[in-house]
Amino acid sequence: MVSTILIAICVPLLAFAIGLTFIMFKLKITARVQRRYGPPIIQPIYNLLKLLLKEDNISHGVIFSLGPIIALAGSILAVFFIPIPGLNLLTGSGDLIALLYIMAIGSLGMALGAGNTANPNASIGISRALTLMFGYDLPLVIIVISVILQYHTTNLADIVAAQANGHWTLWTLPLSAIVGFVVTYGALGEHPFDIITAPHEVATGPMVEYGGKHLGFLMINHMFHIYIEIALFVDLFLGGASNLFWFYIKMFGVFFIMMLCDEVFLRFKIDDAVRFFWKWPTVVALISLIIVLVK
Amino acid sequence: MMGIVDKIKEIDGTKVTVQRENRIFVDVEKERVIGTLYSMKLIGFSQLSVLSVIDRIADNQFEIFYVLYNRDEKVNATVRVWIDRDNPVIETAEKIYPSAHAWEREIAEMFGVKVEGNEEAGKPFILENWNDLPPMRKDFDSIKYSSEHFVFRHSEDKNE
Amino acid sequence: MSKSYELFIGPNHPGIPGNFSVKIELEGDTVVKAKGDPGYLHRAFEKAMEGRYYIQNLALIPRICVPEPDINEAAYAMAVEDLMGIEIPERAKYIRTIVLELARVANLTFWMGSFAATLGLYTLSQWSFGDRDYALDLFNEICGARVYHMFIWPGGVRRDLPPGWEDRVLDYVKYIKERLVDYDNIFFKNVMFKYRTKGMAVVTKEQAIEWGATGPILKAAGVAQDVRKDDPYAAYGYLDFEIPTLTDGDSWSRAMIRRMELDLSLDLIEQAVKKMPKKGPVCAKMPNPLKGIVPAGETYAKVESARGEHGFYMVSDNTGKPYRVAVRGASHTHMFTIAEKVLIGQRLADVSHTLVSLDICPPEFDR
Amino acid sequence: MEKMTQDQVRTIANMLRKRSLWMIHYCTGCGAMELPPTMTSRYDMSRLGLAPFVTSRQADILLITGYLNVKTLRRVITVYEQMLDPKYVIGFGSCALNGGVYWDSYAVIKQLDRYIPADLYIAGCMPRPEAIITAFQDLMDLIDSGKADGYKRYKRDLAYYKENQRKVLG
Amino acid sequence: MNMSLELLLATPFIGGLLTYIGGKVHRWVRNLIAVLFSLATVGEMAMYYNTTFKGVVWGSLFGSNLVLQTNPITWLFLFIVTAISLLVIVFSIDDMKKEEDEIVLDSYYMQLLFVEGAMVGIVLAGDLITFFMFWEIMSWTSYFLIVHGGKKSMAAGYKYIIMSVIGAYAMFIAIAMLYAKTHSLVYSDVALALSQASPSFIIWTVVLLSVGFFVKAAVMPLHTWLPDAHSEAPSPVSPLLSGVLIKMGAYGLFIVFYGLLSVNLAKNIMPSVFSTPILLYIIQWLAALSIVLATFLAIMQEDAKRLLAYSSVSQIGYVVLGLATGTSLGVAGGLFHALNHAIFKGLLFLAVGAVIYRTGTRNMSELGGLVKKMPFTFTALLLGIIALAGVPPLNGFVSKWMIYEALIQKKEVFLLIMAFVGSTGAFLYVYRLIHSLFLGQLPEKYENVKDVPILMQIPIWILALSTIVYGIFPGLAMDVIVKGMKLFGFTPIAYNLFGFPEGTAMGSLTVINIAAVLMTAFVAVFIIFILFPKTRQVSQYDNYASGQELTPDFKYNYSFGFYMSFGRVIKPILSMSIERVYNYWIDAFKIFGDYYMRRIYTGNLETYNSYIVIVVTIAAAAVLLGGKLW
Repeated sequence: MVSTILIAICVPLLAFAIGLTFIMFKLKITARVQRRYGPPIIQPIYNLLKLLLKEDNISHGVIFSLGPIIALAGSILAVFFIPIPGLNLLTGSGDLIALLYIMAIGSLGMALGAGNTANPNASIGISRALTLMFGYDLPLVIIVISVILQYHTTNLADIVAAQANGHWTLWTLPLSAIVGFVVTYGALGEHPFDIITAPHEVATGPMVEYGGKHLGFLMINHMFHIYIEIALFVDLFLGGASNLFWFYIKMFGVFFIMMLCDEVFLRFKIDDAVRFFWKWPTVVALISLIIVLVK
Repeated sequence: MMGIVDKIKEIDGTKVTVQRENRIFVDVEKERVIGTLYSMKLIGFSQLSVLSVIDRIADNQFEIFYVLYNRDEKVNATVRVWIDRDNPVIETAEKIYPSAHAWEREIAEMFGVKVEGNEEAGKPFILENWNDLPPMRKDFDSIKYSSEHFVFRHSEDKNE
Repeated sequence: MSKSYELFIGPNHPGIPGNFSVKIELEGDTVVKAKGDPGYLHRAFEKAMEGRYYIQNLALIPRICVPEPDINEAAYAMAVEDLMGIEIPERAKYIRTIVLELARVANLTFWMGSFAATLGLYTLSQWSFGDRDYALDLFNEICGARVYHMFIWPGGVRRDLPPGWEDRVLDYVKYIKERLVDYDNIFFKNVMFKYRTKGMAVVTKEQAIEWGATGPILKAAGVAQDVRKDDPYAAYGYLDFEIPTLTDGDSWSRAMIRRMELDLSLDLIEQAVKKMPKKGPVCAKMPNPLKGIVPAGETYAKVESARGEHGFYMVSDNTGKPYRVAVRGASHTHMFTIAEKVLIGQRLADVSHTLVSLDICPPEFDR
Repeated sequence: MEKMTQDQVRTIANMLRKRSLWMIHYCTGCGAMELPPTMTSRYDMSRLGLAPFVTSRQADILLITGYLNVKTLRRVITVYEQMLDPKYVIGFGSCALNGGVYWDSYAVIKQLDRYIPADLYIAGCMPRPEAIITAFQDLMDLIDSGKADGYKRYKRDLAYYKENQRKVLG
Repeated sequence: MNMSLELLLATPFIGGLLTYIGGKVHRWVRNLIAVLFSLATVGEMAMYYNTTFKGVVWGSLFGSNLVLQTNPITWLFLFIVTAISLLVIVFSIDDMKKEEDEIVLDSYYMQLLFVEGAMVGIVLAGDLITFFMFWEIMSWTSYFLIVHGGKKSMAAGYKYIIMSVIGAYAMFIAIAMLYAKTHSLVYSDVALALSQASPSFIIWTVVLLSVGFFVKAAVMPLHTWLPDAHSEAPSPVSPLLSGVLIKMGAYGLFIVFYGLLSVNLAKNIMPSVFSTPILLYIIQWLAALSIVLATFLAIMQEDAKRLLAYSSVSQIGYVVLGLATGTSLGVAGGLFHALNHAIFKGLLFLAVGAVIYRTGTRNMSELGGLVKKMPFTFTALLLGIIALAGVPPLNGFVSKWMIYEALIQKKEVFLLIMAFVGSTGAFLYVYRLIHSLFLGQLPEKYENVKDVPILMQIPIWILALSTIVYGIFPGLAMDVIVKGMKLFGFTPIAYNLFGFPEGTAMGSLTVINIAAVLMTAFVAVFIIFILFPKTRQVSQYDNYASGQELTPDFKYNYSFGFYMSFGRVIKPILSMSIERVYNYWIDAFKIFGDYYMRRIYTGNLETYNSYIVIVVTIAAAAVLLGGKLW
């Protein structure tokens, strides 16, 4: 019982810490690519705590305040369904398909909160976020199905176990892994998929009215989001890991490549982004799926 | 070169002054200004560079000038027209030069010139909640207005 | 209730270049109406200049256009020289050319950064703002200020160049040329850049002429009109150059025209530094500036800014103060005549980059 | 005891606030021209934890970059009132201080701190990036020592500020 | 004891007549009778719930016995029918007050109860004649219900009834064929006869019956009546149509494929794809196309009820897709989704009806910001959309999960992809619905709107709570479904109260764990959230507008063309409308009529429908007489 409670507290904290370090590195990597020195390494902690300690917070209604809370609760829920080394957590209570839908709770919460601001920028941002989600969902489900068929199970823990001893999905299904990378990248909303918050178009979109502790909670949610997306990618394609260290190294490797891509792309328009996802990633994912089916 | 000056001279009611080889001034009567501008456009003055007003307060007149540019001859011509300062009304040139629209809004606001035919002239453009004389008129005293509305900072002022 | 809704782009919005506001009405994500709302930067320059001596006005004029102040100084100086009938020394002409072209390079690199940022590429804006800064260092050397130089004045330029400055200019030109390779790779040759800008915000040749466009908009539409060529001022008459043109008139063409103009400017700087007389006066003999009386008359002086034709219409009444100065900024026409029409039918995602692609500079029309 | 913990919290909060200052992306005047160099690769103000942010709700610092005409003043006040406490204002350049070269202009206000409380002024036209960075460091010191209390003054002397604002804006 | 089913069947009809008479006395008498009789129906249903009756003969026609029977599946559908009808009638009391003509209202309540009775009859029917009889009663009474909705509803109702009639003809022909063969239309006799019949005969009858059910279930390409009818019908009728009536089509399909024709038999007479008989496989594809295309269409709607109507087409696609898989898990999922869809779609239509009641419009671009004024309706609608989008832990998720797992087991990947895409698309349109109605800017004219009266709240909230109950305790419904499916020869699936253990599907699911962790996380985050400094409320005009001040005369609410960008992507798909195909045929028939038939018929829709009826009749007669067409 005590260990259950301990796990219940530690796992979200771990996810948060991993996400936080990634944000730290992100700022530094970005700065270096842009020929800058960059902020201090613990700048995100300052930012976060400063936001949480703002003396004044505004709200446009109950849903506005509940939005970040629902988003964060949804993200924490999703964390429990992703196996980490040594712990399978709740993977028995909901499988990969359930996880795909659990991951949507966070977006839904944020969408509700942003919608309540009565700000067109926020509404446009949400419209774009959902459209983008629809866009990358098609290749995502195809690769998820190909992985499921590859291992004949929808249980994420079993999928990780099946990749033990280096039989990573990356080697057995390279095409799916590539598409998975693109989809994860799109889900993280980095360039060229930062259409949702595009400051020059919609002034940070859904976050337009969020400030103070609300924005702080959204930032925490973003850290969880980074953890969830990349950990899922690592679990699906890089075979999870035997211990936390390797898990972190694998995740960081994926994230590092993504950050390098982030700095050299222009921004898509939203319909072009959907067209992109429905063109090459989908085709490649379908090829991979057919390979699995034939095999 | 002289060809273009001759062409302008052919337009009714124009008085042409050649300042430099590519700076020409054309004086017209108020009634003829739109017709002149139209003729000018026909002979190649296709670009309106500036449209503004000079407040000739000593003569109680407004001088409205249109700086035009002829791309082929590389000549700038300024069409000048004098109107009564007490009843400043001018016809719009936006049908001939679309860019005149915004300039006319500006002179309507800054000089109080009424522009007939331009729907937006007279609506607030650059200024907001302005309820004094049109500020670009010579009889508007900017310093007086400033000292009435704003408080100057003097060296002995302490930051409160 | 109508289907459309209203959205303010600016003044406090990253998508607007400067302190300015465009109120757009949208149906879904498509603009159905756009209306510029100027005046946020109105400082009453034209009024203020009427109340000051010619020499005092030197402090005001560079502040009319912030990204590229030197064109104001040049146009003002040319207007005064025209009224007074002064011919400036040869060396001053070349120095003016170098300064103006250097200012153009600074402006174009700045523009490049803003344009890339509106399209979502922040890396280029970080790079190009940093590289622009080295040009400001060169200005710093000749006049002690980074942004507002007050270097070009009636009669020539204010003082002679510091020793070795020409070489440092050439070094800078070389440096920028090296950097431009990187810029091209990351931005101008980027597939997505073409994808986002090709066919967007088209101003055709006929429209450009009818609406009174100047500068890169006109060049991108296929008309080679440039004051430097058509009505040469400073030392442009002595230099050898061609005006770049493209034909499509879209956002991409305008960006590429500016990219070509950057090359042209660098080339002109090199030419001017080479051809410049190494010695000689830099300023004509001028009357006592405090009593400087300018003969009565009217004149229109124009220069080519990075945005188009920039002109000063100056009226003098034989006193020490100008009777009336009217400033013609290229952005005036570009915003209120062209942008308001071009924005209609655009998508919200393109509004910001259309505005920057037309290079709207609010201080020019707010004044 | 309770007061002591409150003080400690405030000290810690001030320590954090000074390390993470978010600046609103609002170029009110021509002084904004020197901000891009300050923000970007050459001077890189993110070293100090400063970052540009878009909307009034997210930002901590409002930079009045230069002259402020009456039309902009109305927007600046709106933005300032929308910002969340604690918030700081930096008057930027001599125009914000006393009108600068626009001392006789009918459109430009002469004293920023009659309308919104300014915590700090930077002199010069326009201030160089070095000056801006120094000013930010000074502001940090002020925050650390709790002297950057413009937002408290605004609340306390609201009647005074509103009276002045009404006089200008009508 | 034997009288009980007949009583259950008769109660709504008697209630309907009494309501009409009661209306002549006073409107409250009428309302009371309506509520009491629908309550009585529910009560009777609850009294006999889960008891099995076999072959209660209540008359005979053409020598065939008219039989009523029940089994657990019947009770599932009876539960849906009676419960939703009761809630709709309660909701109607306040909602229909705006109708001034009391006579119209009298007949409205009568028709409501008649529709309920007809549907009870369909579900209870033990033979095809009873089934068809009540089917027709249902079609016609529901037609009269639809046309209560105002001027536009006349055309919508006309379209509905014409298409229903086509479906009914097809069914009638099939029934006639069967009768000619067996002379008894009791299900068991028919099933016996079919097992010995020739394959082509089986296929013809099954296809013709399916056409009838497809029209009612609005499976593409026979869905065109639904968006019009559902959106133009009065607010309380829409949930009845969408939640219950179209389920009759699904029920019919279930009876035909698993009652009359068993899967094994089907496999014997036709080739199989993915171990599914080809006929069922085609139906699966039609259902999957319904899911995707209707989702796309729903995303592009500007009218709240039309959006929900297209969403119904999409969701019934899941039901049919599940039913057509032929595996225990899939069929159970389909049946469960039928129940779930009735709950959440009923909820959504009622909640939107509540908004319409207060604001008088269902045009989404005119609404917005009502969350401050109608918080209870908002919360209920929120639960509804979460359930519809299939997000755990609400009920829509569980049934969709079952369908996905069934498809994965069968490796029908393309259908699975389509099902997934439809579900993600649902996020788009449900968010659009809640955003345009409740979030965003509150227009000034709705400043004084209040939440709806308690009598309208109660049905909404009963349904809202059901979404939670059936989401967290799927075992409640699975009890009935699994028990019933055993009777139809399916191997029972393993389940427990909270979900599905390992082995049922390729993964396992325990919804209560998800719900518990979510609630715990929510509470924990909430507590942390309120520990930090307080928030203060600001007005909706104190808002970021690039520094400008907002005033009430600005419309800054983004609600029209919410997914216009996405619309550009799917434009090529949307332009291929099935209605255009129909219209093309209408035109073709008109030209035919004009030039060759010398204007025998001059109408538009009726002309074409008459011809279709004639063609179908001739074709069927040919089959009936000749036995074979190919």
